[in-house]
Amino acid sequence: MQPAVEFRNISKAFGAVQANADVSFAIAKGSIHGVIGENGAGKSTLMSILYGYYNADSGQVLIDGQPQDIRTSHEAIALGIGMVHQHFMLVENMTVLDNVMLGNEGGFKLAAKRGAVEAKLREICDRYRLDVDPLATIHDLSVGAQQRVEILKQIYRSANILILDEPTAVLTAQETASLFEILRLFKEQGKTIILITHKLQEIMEITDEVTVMRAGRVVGAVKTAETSKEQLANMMVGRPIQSELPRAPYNPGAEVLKVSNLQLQDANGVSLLSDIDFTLRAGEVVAIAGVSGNGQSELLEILSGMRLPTSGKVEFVGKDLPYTGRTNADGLPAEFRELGIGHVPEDRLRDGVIKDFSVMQNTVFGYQDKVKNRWGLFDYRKIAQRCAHLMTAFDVRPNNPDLRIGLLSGGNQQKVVIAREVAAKPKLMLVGQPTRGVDIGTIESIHTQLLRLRDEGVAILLSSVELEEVRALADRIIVMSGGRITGILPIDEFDTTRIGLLMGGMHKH
Amino acid sequence: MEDFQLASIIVSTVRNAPVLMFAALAGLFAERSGVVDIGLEGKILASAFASAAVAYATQNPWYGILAGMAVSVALAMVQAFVSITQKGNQLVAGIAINIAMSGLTFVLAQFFFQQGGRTPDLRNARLFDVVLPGTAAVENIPVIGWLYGHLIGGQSVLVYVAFLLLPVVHWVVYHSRFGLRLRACGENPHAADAAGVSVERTRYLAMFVAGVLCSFSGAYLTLVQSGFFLRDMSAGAGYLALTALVFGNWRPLHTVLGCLMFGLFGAIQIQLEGVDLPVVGRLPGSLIQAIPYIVTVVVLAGLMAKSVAPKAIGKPFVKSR
Amino acid sequence: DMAGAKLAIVYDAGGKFDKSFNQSAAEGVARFTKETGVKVFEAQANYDTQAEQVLRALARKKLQLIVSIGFSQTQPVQKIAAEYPNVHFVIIDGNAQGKNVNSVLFKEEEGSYLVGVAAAMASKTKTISFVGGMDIPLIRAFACGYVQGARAINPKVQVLQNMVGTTAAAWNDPAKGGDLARAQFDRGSDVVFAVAGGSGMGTLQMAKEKGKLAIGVDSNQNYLYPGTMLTSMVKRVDNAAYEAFMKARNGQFTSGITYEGLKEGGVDWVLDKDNRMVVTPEMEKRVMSARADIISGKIKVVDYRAANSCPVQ
Amino acid sequence: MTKTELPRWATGFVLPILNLMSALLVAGLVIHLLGESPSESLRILIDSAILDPEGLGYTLFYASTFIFAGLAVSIAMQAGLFNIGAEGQMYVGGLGLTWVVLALDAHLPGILVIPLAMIGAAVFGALWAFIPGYLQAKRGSHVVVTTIMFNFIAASLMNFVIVKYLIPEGQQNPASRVFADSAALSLLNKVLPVFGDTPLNISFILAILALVIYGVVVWRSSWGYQLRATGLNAHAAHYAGVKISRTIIVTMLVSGALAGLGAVNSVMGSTHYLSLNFPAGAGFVGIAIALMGRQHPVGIFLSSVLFGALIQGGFDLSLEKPNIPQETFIFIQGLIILFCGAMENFYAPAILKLLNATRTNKGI
Ligand SMILES: Nc1ncnc2c1ncn2[C@@H]1O[C@H](COP(=O)(O)OP(=O)(O)OP(=O)(O)O)[C@@H](O)[C@H]1O
Ligand SMILES: Nc1ncnc2c1ncn2[C@@H]1O[C@H](COP(=O)(O)OP(=O)(O)OP(=O)(O)O)[C@@H](O)[C@H]1O
Ligand SMILES: [Mg+2]
Ligand SMILES: [Mg+2]
Repeated sequence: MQPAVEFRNISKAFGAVQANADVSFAIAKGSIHGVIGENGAGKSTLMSILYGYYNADSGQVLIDGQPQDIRTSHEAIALGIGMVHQHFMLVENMTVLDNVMLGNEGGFKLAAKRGAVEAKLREICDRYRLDVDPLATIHDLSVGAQQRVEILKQIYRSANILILDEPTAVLTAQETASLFEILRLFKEQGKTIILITHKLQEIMEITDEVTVMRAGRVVGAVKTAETSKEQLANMMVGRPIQSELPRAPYNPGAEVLKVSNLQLQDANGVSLLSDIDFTLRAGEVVAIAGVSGNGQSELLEILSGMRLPTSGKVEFVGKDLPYTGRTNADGLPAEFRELGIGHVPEDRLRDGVIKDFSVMQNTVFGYQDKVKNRWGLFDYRKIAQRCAHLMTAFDVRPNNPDLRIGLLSGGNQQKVVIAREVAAKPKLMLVGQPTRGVDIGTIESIHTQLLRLRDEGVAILLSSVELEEVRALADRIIVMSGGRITGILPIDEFDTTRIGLLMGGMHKH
Repeated sequence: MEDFQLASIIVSTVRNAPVLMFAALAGLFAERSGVVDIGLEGKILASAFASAAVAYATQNPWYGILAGMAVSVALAMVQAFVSITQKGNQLVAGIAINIAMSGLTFVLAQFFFQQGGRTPDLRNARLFDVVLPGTAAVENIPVIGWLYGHLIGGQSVLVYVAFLLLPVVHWVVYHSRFGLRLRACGENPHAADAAGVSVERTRYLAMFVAGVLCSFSGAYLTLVQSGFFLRDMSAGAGYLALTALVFGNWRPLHTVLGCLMFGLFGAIQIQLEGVDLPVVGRLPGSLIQAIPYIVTVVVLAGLMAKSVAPKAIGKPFVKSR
Repeated sequence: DMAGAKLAIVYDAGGKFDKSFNQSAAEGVARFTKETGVKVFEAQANYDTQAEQVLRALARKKLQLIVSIGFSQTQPVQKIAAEYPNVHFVIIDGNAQGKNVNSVLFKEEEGSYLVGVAAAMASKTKTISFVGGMDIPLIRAFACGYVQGARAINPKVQVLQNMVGTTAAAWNDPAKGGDLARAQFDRGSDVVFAVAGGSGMGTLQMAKEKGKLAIGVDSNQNYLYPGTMLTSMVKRVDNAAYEAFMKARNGQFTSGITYEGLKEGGVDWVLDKDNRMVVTPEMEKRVMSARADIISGKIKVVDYRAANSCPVQ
Repeated sequence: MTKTELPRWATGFVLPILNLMSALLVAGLVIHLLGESPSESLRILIDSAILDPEGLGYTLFYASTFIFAGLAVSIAMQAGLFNIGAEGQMYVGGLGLTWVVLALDAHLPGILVIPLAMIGAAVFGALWAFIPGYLQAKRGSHVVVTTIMFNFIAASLMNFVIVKYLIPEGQQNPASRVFADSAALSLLNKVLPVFGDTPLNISFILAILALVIYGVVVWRSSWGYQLRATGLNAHAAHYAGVKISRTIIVTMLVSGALAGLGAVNSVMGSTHYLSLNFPAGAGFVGIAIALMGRQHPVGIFLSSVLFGALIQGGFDLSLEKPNIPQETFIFIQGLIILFCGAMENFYAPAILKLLNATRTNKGI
């Protein structure tokens, strides 16, 4: 049988970066094909070429055995190709319905078709058990729901070849499970699916075949049934990955953080956080588990000074954090940083870095007042030296301080952020989703750094939707649901089902 | 007497607004597609000149309108080429066009007509006001006569076009395929692109529409309002239109209301000059001139919700991180 | 180029073809050149600094006489004249000091008085109006003379006044000029006096459209809309420029201030074939007698600029 | 391997030159249509704006004002604010300056009056920018719109103040009285007589100084860093502890102050009195300069000089060739902004091709 998709000698360069080099492989019709590789290996680029978003410098794409010159997404769509991008491609201020119709309106008058499309969407949602309201506006939807809209779009367009670029990075376990249900259904219908993910577990669970990429090239292709997680990891990173990281015995020190009765309401009086009480001690990692959107982000934002609580008290090394008497949080993060609170924000591109600054400039981001001399000026030589040092210590690739950080892969951007926050020697480190979209090699290195920090006596408050990550790092676990703490348990009591229940809102007894 | 002045204010408002309305709605298309159109001023001026020059040469205002349209569209396409194809800075492109047209219209007018950058009087080549049938019959009936003969009737064709444009634009923007694509390209061009919409094509089309609409603004200035072209006669109308657009949050109805507000305050200001007001007494004329602008600032600062621009506005669509 | 020229004229930002007093001056130059065959070098200065620059460049060429048009050149003329005492300067419409400077000032208030008389007599509603370009003393002087004339006919006559704007654009906004006139007509005015450069063109046109009367300014604008042009208040800048060059040619340059009023023929009203039909014999009689009284000194028209105020509103 | 990006010398030097040439080519076409010789016109232009020392003096004189205007727009742009109000801020700055001079020039020596007047200009300019800045920071009103409005309001206000309070009795010209000599800035021709009788004055030196300070502050200082961070990503800047509202307000104050200082050159350096509409569009030229000069000190300097040269050269050309009115140069300014500022990469693909071709020919 003809392969559904075949890449022949695809090469693509961005400036000096060779994103794809002579890539060739085929994807069987009606199969689920995994593509894995480190950050920056060129997976997304390759898929973008297939989808007509980028044009290859050389090489050929064949669809159903026919060479195709796909120059725009329009042409890809016409060939039955659909793509769910790593970053959602949705117009935020439009409804689901309009997003689905966009590019596929079926006539100049929208009204003529709107009703029919809406009915069809409801039917699809029923059939695939997708919980999406076609008339909801995108920016009101949770990340998981937005993901479902992307899928909905593809189903509606009856794409035959579906590309999913890290679809599970932002999903909960349940959401991932139901996504996989749908993918299996697709497969049954004879559709071809290409799945990019950093989670080897998922590869093992659902794919038929896997292609491994490194530095723009294909470095391996195996049948899933004939391989193992360890072997894949080895192929990806070029070395074995430690499954269990070494850590010193749990030996917490003095209390660093004491959160009492913290409340947060939004401008409309809707409660986002209620009755948050917990403590955190030096040398311990407390992980907040929970489905995203249950108040974790807001909690970290309050503790880092980016946002004011409505009421409540936070003691940091014995002193109250200065929330009271303020009308806004302007400049508060700087004060908190000064006190010794480091913060790795969960959305690095929105908060953590300035895309258009160089790596070097980003290594002083947030600490700009610390590196100036008495004239208020920067000593760039010193900053460069420090940056070079950090980049080596945290293995940031490529090791070029003058590169625009936007050009780095997500994992490497994350390493820069962590390096910067660690270098400031905080007493308390707030870490939001540290490994979202990050490859396993990098996850290992980030986890190692965080554990070393813990062992040095830093208190770490981590929020993560990955239970794997929580298990690997935490000493204690806080579960949040609906803006409340539904349970606090020590790591020895880690139990996926119980945590799942707590995450679902089952209150502590 | 009081009523009479109110009538005068209303008529002034209705007659002043079209210049801004055409331009603001033109800007709405451009900006909704993601292209900042600070070049409205230049397009108004250029089409005003072209309309006047051609209307004079042919003694036919309709040819004038066509010429204005051609020139305005040509400029819009230059802007589009720079902003979309060349991915250049859209503000620079717009400002360049404004400056270039301020110079070029003068030079050409001077070259062709030797009247100091002015075209000759159009006289009969102007667009005259439409007199509705039966105006004379109702003329003497109070209120109705005025309403029928001087507000609803007695306006130029272009005034009707301007007001009819509002529902049309509203429909196109919110209820047509083009409008959907337009809004998507201005909000998230990457999403539009991924959905198979050509961002470039949509933006070019939007700029084309902007060029056409903007030309009416220029034509209105010369063919309806003044009857000749004079250097720099757009006198900031393009910038005011842009303000109305921001004021109206890039929505057709609100934008048009913004234009009417400018027209209204202009009209009120005329009536205030030389009148003794309670409390403040007689305001000096030059300060009265500032009233519409002060009101705009106050309204923007106080009453209006924050206006939110289309997210992708001003950014060239580049497929890159 | 300026080779061999001994005489020069510098227009202000309005430019030689402004349909207003620069153009009028240019006509004077043309007449002078035609009659004498002597060339006059022409230049234009768009800002104050440029005025200095061009005056200095000309003065350095040891010209005999430089005529500057417009009050905006007042200070530059004064400054450059002091630097080049051997060159003669004439400033028209401005008052500059210097032993080698002749300032020509018009008594706009006298001409305006006459058209004010005509307007008040022509008005049936006893409401007349005034459209000015920018709120500056010169324009106020026109307005003030106009009101004085009108009130002399009927102390109860109401005079509506509007200015087009506060920037240079105020002289180039015919749409606004027309709109102001329309609002004034709506408020009862039936005669409007437009002193607003290019913007005034809109005013005159609106009067024609609405069938009201309008009064032109600076040059004779009656021909524009015969039938609705009541008259024009002319300001003979052309004569002033012509005479300045003529005197220079004859070696009769005199420094100090020259006032150009009705008596000197510097300002006047116009009665010609284009407005004959709207000017009644009685109107003509009254205007002519006021004219004679001003010339004889029997009527003293107050100049707004003397104390920056007007005795009547 | 083929190159996909141009080397620095090409983007920094070759492209701008090619773009400038293109603009001049179009301009030449128009001049030809006007019936004059483009090459001769260009010669006159260059002669009188650059080669002739006195002309150069005028060019740099105009450039001094433009540099301040360009800096005012640039610094706001660095913080993501589009300040269209430099014109109004300069105008009102002129009032601050004049106010100080009129009050003090009879009593104090120049050495005191001049710096105080400069402060007056800066303070008034800053105040005029404060309200738009404040409204942007606290109320979210678009600074683009409010500064446009404030230009109009400034025009009304200045008209009112000048006509009502500043015109000396009996004067026609709506302008303040002439300042005492003590308040006149020193002309550079005192030290450099080659500039001849030009108003080029120490403002030029100040402008250069301002450029340097601007460069240092924006790229070397912590404040500049926060400013740029705010402009690029306000979310992230907040995370980094930047006080966004304060940064916006302070930036607008600085921007307004710079625009206000633009008044010093023309009012205190040349005319020595405050007149109606004295900025004559310099504030708007500042926008063009900031955009064309990419908000970089060197770029701002070069584009300011270019615009100064066009004004000076265009003026001389219009004297020699009455067929080419000064307005032609407004058109040419627009063309240059278009080609150099917005289509800067127009020739890049062609040059890249050329480079790659020669590279392969050489067998590299
Ligand atoms: N538009 C672009 N401009 C410049 N460089 C780019 C661009 N897109 C990708 N790159 C670079 O190309 C390389 C491959 O990137 P790509 O996004 O394909 O990697 P990936 O395998 O999808 O990584 P990740 O797992 O982080 O998503 C990286 O080095 C990246 O920095
Ligand atoms: N990729 C595109 N981007 C923007 N506009 C487009 C694109 N393709 C087509 N159009 C415009 O859409 C209209 C219809 O063209 P066409 O039928 O090819 O589109 P389509 O995507 O098939 O739409 P539909 O199937 O909804 O009718 C035309 O006005 C065309 O200019
Ligand atoms: Mg990727
Ligand atoms: Mg179709």
